[in-house]
Amino acid sequence: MNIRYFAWVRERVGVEEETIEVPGGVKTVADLISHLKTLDDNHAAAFEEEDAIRVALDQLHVEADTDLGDAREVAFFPPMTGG
Amino acid sequence: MNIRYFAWVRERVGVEEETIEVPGGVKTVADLISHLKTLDDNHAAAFEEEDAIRVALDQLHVEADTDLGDAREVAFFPPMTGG
Amino acid sequence: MQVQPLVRIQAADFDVAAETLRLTAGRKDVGALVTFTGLCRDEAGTLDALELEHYPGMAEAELTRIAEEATGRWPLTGLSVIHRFGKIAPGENIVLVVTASAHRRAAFEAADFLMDFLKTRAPFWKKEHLVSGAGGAWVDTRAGDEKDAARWSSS
Amino acid sequence: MQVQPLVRIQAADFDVAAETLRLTAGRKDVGALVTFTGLCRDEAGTLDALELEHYPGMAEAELTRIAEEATGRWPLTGLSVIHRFGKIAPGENIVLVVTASAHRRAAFEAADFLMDFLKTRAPFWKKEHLVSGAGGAWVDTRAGDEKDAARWSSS
Repeated sequence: MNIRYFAWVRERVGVEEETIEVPGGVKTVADLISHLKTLDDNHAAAFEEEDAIRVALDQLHVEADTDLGDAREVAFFPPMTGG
Repeated sequence: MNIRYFAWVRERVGVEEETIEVPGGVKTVADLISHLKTLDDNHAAAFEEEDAIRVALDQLHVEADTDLGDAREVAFFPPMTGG
Repeated sequence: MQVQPLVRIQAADFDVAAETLRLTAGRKDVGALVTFTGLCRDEAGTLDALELEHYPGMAEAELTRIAEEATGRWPLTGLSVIHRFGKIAPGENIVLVVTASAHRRAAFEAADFLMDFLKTRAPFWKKEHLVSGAGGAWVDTRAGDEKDAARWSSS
Repeated sequence: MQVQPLVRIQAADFDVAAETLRLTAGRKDVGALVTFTGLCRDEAGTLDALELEHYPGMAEAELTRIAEEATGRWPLTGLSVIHRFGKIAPGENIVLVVTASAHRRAAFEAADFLMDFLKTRAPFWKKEHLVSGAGGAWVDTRAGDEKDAARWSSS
């Protein structure tokens, strides 16, 4: 699965994009976040303030309890500040 | 007193502007309208739909019961349709 | 610190870009700029032109009163109102309002407020000249206009 | 008959007059045109530039979704949204929304709605670069933004 990071989430993780193997037990966005936090200190730091993280599944905003389904791309980022 | 007319009020009265002597008993805008209606058929026709007429005293919107006071200019016109 | 609004009544067309630049050039305190342009419409294809009559003197005075009410109510960095008079063909500009502020809500609300009050209080009247040459009618007030203006007294 | 909005994400500045003309030229059905321009502010004089990061692909898609929601809700004759990315200096443009309609309420409300949802849903993030050269911070969300967007679900 392709994972993308933006803004300070990207800075904390240290990469813009990565492809990871999703373990069998990971069904929802929240499951994926829990898994990512175990990868290393950078990921753990990026997802420390979990409530501040927004998620898009195949470029659509979703909530943490959303099933990953067949999504090819998941993106994590802080609340938006455009405009 | 200087009287000005605009839009269809002007067209019905037949003049843009006129100066009239205000009789002693005329105190308010409504009194003035009653007086103007007696001048001729054109004035009577202009003020027939009295509720549709708006009034400005020295270029300030006022209601019919407003005292004429020392006003130098009274204007009569239909509801505004600018913008 | 309240800004002095620019109010102009003119027969000539206006340049929205120039009026916008007037409120933003060389500044770093404008975060939001709203322009409202009112144009002459003619969906039916029967209109030759609108003729805009106004009350010289009072038109400027009343627009200034409305504009100053807006600069008093919202923290604006600039406000301009330009209203044309005379014959205006379909597709042409009639009125321009530009509001500038640090914040978007103030810019939006002030422009909206200004148009609502301009419609009901500024001494302008529209007469239609028809393509057929028939004597056109004076445009009637829209029932919604008074209601739009009334929105601002409850807030 | 719903219009197809124009959505662009670009590094370059935009030309408000050209974008306005795109929605009005040769038409007689536009009675009201509203533009909203969001600019980079720096009252304190400490900001060198804002850096706008975006999510390519999703930024276009999300702005198109918001714009289509607006054209579905209001009877618009045209709608354009342009959002810049990259480094933007104080005083420069960041975002443009243009709405055109027969009636002013639709044009105002659609532009207002679009900005509220753009702020809370379009995937853009601002980072400050300071004049001092010190590492700037990511701009925080404004508490009022979520409230502004929530206004539209009750109506």
